[in-house]
Amino acid sequence: MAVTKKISLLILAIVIVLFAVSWIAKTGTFEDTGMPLGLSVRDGFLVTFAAFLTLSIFSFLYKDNPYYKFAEHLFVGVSAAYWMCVGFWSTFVGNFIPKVSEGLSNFFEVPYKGFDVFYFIPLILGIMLLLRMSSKIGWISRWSLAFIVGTTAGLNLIRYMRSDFISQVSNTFVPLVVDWQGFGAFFSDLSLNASGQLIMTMSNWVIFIGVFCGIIYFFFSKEHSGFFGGASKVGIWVLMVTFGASFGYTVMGRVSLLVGRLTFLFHDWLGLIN
Amino acid sequence: MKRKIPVLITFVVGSVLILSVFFPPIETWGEDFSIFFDIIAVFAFFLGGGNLLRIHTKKAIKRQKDWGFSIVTVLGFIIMLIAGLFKVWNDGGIAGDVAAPGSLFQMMYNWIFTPLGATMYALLAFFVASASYRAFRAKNVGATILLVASFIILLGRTPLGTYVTGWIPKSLSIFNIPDLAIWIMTAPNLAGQRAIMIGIALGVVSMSLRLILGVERTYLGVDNE
Amino acid sequence: MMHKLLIVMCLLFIAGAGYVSAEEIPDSLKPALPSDITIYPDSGGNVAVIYWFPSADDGAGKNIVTGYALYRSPSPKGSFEVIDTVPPGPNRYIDFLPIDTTVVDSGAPFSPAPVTEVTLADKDNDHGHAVIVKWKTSADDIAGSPSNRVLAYNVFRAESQSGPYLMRGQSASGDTQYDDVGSKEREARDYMPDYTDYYYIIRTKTIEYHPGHKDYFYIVRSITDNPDNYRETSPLQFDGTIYTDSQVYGPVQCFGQWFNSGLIPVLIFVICFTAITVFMIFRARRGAELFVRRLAGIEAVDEAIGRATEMGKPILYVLGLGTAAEIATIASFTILGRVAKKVAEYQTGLIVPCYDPIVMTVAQETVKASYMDAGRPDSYDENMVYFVTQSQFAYVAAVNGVMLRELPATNIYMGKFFAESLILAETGALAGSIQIAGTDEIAQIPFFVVACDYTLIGEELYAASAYLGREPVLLGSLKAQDYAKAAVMIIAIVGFITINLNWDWFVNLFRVAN
Amino acid sequence: MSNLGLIISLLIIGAGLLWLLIRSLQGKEVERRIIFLFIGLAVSVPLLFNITFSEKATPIVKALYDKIDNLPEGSNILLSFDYGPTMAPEVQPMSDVLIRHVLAKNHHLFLMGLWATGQSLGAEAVDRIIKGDFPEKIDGIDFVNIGYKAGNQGVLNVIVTDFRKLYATDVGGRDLDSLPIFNGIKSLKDMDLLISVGGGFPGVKEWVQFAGDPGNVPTGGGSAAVSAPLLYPYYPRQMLGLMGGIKGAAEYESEFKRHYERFKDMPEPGVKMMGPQTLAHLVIMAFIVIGNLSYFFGKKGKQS
Repeated sequence: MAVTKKISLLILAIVIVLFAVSWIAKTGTFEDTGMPLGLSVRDGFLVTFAAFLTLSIFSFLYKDNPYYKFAEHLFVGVSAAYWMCVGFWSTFVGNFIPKVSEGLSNFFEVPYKGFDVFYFIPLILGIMLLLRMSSKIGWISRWSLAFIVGTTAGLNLIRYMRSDFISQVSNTFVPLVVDWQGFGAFFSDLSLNASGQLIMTMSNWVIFIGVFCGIIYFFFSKEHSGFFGGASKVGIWVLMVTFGASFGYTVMGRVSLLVGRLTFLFHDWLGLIN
Repeated sequence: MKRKIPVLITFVVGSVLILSVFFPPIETWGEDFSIFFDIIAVFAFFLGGGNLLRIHTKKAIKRQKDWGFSIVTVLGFIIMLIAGLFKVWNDGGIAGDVAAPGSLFQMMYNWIFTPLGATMYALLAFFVASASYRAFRAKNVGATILLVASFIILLGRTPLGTYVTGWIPKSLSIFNIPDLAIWIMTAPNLAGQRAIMIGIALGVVSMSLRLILGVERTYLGVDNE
Repeated sequence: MMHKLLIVMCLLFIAGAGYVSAEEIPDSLKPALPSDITIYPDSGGNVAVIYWFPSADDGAGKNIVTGYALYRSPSPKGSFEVIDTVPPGPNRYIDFLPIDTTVVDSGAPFSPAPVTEVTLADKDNDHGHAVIVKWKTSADDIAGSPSNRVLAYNVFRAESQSGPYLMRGQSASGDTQYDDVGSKEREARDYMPDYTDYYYIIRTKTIEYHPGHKDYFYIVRSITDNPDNYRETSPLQFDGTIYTDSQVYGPVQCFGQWFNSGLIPVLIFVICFTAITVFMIFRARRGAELFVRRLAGIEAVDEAIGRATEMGKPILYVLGLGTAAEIATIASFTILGRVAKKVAEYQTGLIVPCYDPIVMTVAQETVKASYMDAGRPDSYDENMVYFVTQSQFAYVAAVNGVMLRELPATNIYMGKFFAESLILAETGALAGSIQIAGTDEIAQIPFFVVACDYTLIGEELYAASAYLGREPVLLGSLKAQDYAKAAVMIIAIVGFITINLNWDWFVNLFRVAN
Repeated sequence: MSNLGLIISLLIIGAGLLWLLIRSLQGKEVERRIIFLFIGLAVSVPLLFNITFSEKATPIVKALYDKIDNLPEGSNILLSFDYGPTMAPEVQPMSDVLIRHVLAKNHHLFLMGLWATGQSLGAEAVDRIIKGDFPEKIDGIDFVNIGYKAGNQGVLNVIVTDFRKLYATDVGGRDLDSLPIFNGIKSLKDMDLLISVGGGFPGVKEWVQFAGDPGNVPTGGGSAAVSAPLLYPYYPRQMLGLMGGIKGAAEYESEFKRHYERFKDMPEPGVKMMGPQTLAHLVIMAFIVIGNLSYFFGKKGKQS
C-alpha cells in the first residue's frame, strides 16, 4: 500500500513538473508571436491544461486512474452547466420571454414580440414539472409528462408514416430488368455504372428480396419455421451484411477523430508538425 | 383521477397534433408545441442541476469514496453556471451572445469542454479495433457474413483495394474491391437498412398509437389510488 | 492530498483566465435597425424608392430612435454621403438619383417586353395568406441562352389599384411563377389578410443600363440623440438596370382551405392502421389466443438479473441519450419497469444514470412504481436513478467510470444511442459484464450487435415493451403491426409488378404531395 | 531524416504484427492494450511523417459537386453546420471545400446551424475561409451567417414556411430584412440547394425529412462516415448527393482542385487525413486475421 502510494505521488510530482514546464514553454512561444505577457501566460496555461485533460482521458485506455477521474468529474460539472446556460439564453430568454412579458424583455434586452396567452401552457407545465420536488402534489408533474408524450406520439406517428414508411415502401418499387438490350450485352458487362445492366438488375433483385426477407424476420406473431423460417434466415443474413458493412464503413470516421486529437497534441501543444 | 387525467391529456394532445397536419388552419400547432417542449425542458434543467448538486455535495460532505472529485464536479458546475448566466467578461453585456469570444463561458467551452469531448469521442478509434478483433470471428454463418462484409468494406476504404484488384478489366469492375464495397453499401446494405427502417416506422407508429389510446402507460408510473 | 492539488489547479485556471477590455458603447445599448428595407427603381429608373419598417426602438422598446439617416454611394466600399435625415415612423423615401445627363443616349433605348398572361390565384392546400402569381415570360427572356438580357422578375403588390406597390420578391429569368406567401399573424409585418383585394405588377428586369444610370448603394442608419450612438445597415444595393413593368393585374383574394387534400394517402394509411390496431386490441380483449415469438434479448434479461444476484453485483441500466419526447426512450421505460421489478424481488442493486432531467423524472417514477409492485417500497432508494449531465461524452465518461468502479454484473442499454454506443459496450466488455442492448438508431445497431451479448434490433425494442407486458392489448397491437407488414409486402409485390408494366398510377398513389 | 523515421516506425509496426501473427498460430489471444498501442502508432506515424494519396470522386460525391457546379451563378445555397467541435475533424473539411466551391461559383451562401455548436463553427469558417480566400465577398450580400436556433427539426418545421418567424437577425444582430442577400428570400423553399453537414441528430436525415421533402428543395449533405450508410436509402430520390466521411471530403477536394486552378494550393485536410486512415485500416484488418487465426488454432488446441 505504502509503495503504490509513493509511486502515485511520484507520478503526480512528474505531472506537475511537466505541466509547469509546458506552461512556461508555451507562454514563451505565444510571447514570441508578439502577444502581451498577460495573454501569453493565460493562453499558455489554457493550451497546457487542454493537453493535460486530453492525456488524462487517453490514460483511461490503460486503466482507470485519478487523472481520468479528475477529467471525468470536471467534464460532468462543466457540461451540465453549459447546457443549462445555453437552454436558458436561447430558449427561455430567446423564445419564451418575448412572448409573455414586456418588462422582462426589456430587462434582457430582447425584442418584445407581443403577448401570447398560449405561452402560459409551457410555463404552467414547466412549473408542474418542478412540483415533483414536493412529495404531496408531486403527482401533478405527470400532467406535463402526459403533454410531452402526447406531443411526441402525435408528431412521430405522422412523421414516420409519411417519410420513413410510405417513402421507403415506394422506393422498393424497382424495375425487375434494367434497360434490356439483349443477352449479349447483358452478360458481357459486369461493371458498376450506368452501362452495367446485370449488376443494376441484380442490385434491384437483392434490394427487393432483401427488404422482403428482412421484413419477414421482424414478424413477431408467427413461428419462424418452414418457408417463413427460411426467409427469415435470409433476412437475418441480409441484416448481418448491413451490420458488417456499416461497421467497416465507420472505422474511417473514428480514426479521423483520433487524428484530430493527435493533431492537437502534436501541433497545437508540442509544435511537432505544421 | 391522478391517472385518468394524464391519459386524457396524452390522448387529446396526440390526436390534435395528428389532425393538425391535415388541416391547414391549425397546421402550425406542431411547430408551436415543439417550442413548448423546449421551454418545458428548460424548467427540467433545474431538476437535473439540483439532482447533480445534491448527489455530489452529499458525497463530499459524507466523505464517501472519491469525495474530492465530487468537489471538482461541483466547482466546475458552479463556475460554468456563473460564467454563463451572468455572462462574465462578456463584452456584449446582458444582450451579448452567451458564447461571445473572450467571455469566460467561451473560454471554458473551448479549453475544457471541447478537448474533453473530442478526446472521449476519439477513444472510439481504439474501441473499433478492439471490438473487431474480439467479435469478427467466423463462428457461424451469420458471424462469417458479418466478418466478410466488414472486411471488404475496410479494404474498399483504402487505396489497398485498388492496388490488389486494379488489374480487373472495366467490364468486370464489380469484382474490383472499391466498386464491390460501394455495391455492398448500396444494394444489400440498403436492403437491410430499409427493412429495419420500415420496421421501425411501423413500430413507432404502433407505439405512438398505443400511447395515444392509453394502453401503454408505464411512463406514468403507478400510484396508490 | 492529490484531490486538493487538482482543485488548486482548477482554481489556477480560473485565475489565469481573466482579461477584460471594452470602451465603446456596448452593442446592447445601440438602437435597433429598421426592418423590411427594400430599395427599387421607379419613374423609369430616375428615382430610387427606399421603403422600411420602423426600428423596434422607434416609439417602442428602448424608444431612443430619433430618426433615420440615409447615405448613398456608387460603390459598397466607397465613401457614403448623407442624402437626408427623416423623422421616426414608417417611411417610403424617394431619392432623386444624380443621373448623368451629359451622356448622350445614342439609338433607341432598349426596353424589354413586359410579361403577359398573368394569372393570380389563391394557393391551394394551405392556411390562406398566400397568392400564386403566374405569368408568361417576357418575349425578350431567352432563359438558358448566354445572350439573355432579362435577369429576373420582381413581383409588386398593392392593396389598391393605384398603389403604393411594394416589392414582394424576385424570381429568376425563365421562371413563370412566384408564390407570394404572407404571414398569418395579425401583428406580423408582412401580415397578408385573407379576403382582401390585391393587385399585382410584375416587373421584367434586365442586365443593362440606360446611359448615365448605374447601381447605387444605400446605408440606413437608426440615429439617437447621441451622435456616437447609432446602428447602421451594411450597404444595400440599388439595382439601376432597365426594367419594364407589366400592366396592373387583379384583384385577387387569398383564403384558407380547411383540409389538405394532398395528404390523403397518409390519412388513409393512418386510418387503416388505427382500425387494424383497435380491432386486434378488441379481439385480444375478448380472449383470442395470440402467439408471439421469442425475443432472445428479452429472455436474457431475467437470466442476467439472476446472475447479478448470485454475484452480489448491481445492474446498470442506461436509458440512452433520448429525451422523453423520443419513442425509443418511452419504450425503454417499460423495459426498465420490468427490470426494476425483478431487481426489487431479488434484492439486487440497480444503477440508472440519466442524460436528460425529464427522463430522470420518469425513470424515478417508473422504478419507484416497480418497487411498490414487487412489495418492496422500503428498498427503493432515490439515488438509484440520478442525473449526470446533458452532454453526450461527459455522460459517457461518467458511465464508463461507474462500469469500472462498480463492476456491474449486467449492463442494459435500451433507448436512443449515438456515437457513444461502442464506447459504452467496449468498456462494459472490459469490465466483464453481460451486456444486453436495444436501439432504434440504425447507425448504432451494428456496434451493439458486435460488442454486446444480446441486441434488440430496431422494431424489436418496441415489441419488447409489448412482449414484456404480456397484456392482451399490447400483444394485439403487435399483431396489427404484423398485418401492416404483410400489407407492405403485398404492396411491394404489386408495386414491383406495376412498375415493370409501366403502370405509373399505382406508384403515384405513394407520392405524398405537400 | 524523416524517411528514416518513417521506415523505422513502419518496420516496428510490421514486425510487431508479424510477431502477434505467429503467436496467434499458437492460439494465443492478444491483450487489449497491445491493440490500443498499435492503433496509436498507426495513426501517429503518418501524421508525423506526412503520407498522402490522391482520390477520385465516386458518383454520389460527384452528383453533389456537379449540382453546385451547374447551378446558374447567383443561386441561393444554404449550408447548415450540424456538428460540434468533437466531430469537426471529420466533417469540417467538407464544409470548408463546399464554402470555397459555392463562393468560387459566385452563388449566394447562407450559413446556419441546427446544433448550438454550429453557430460558432460557422462564424469561424467565415473568418478562416471567406475572409482569407474571398476578401471581395461581402457579408450580407454574398454570404450571411444566421446562426443557431434551438429546436432541432422543429426549426426546420418553422423555416420551411418562414425564416423570419424564428430568425429576426443574422449572427451580427443585423435585421434579416436589412440584408440584400435576403431580398426575396422568405423560407427554405426559396433556396436552390440545401446542404447539411453533420453526423448526428439533427442532421442530413432531418433536413431531408423536414425541409427537402416538404419544401421540395434539392437537398444534399456531408455526413460523418457513421451515419452515411443510413442516408443511402434517400439517394438519389430524396437526397441528391452525399459526402460520406473523410473519404468523401477527400474525393470532393481532389475533384474541386482538379477543376479550379486558383485553389490548387488550398489546404486539403481530407486528402491529408487519408494517410493515417490507410494505415489504421490495415492494422485493424491484420487484427481481424490474427483474431480468427487464434480462434481456430486456440479451439483446436482445446479439443485435442
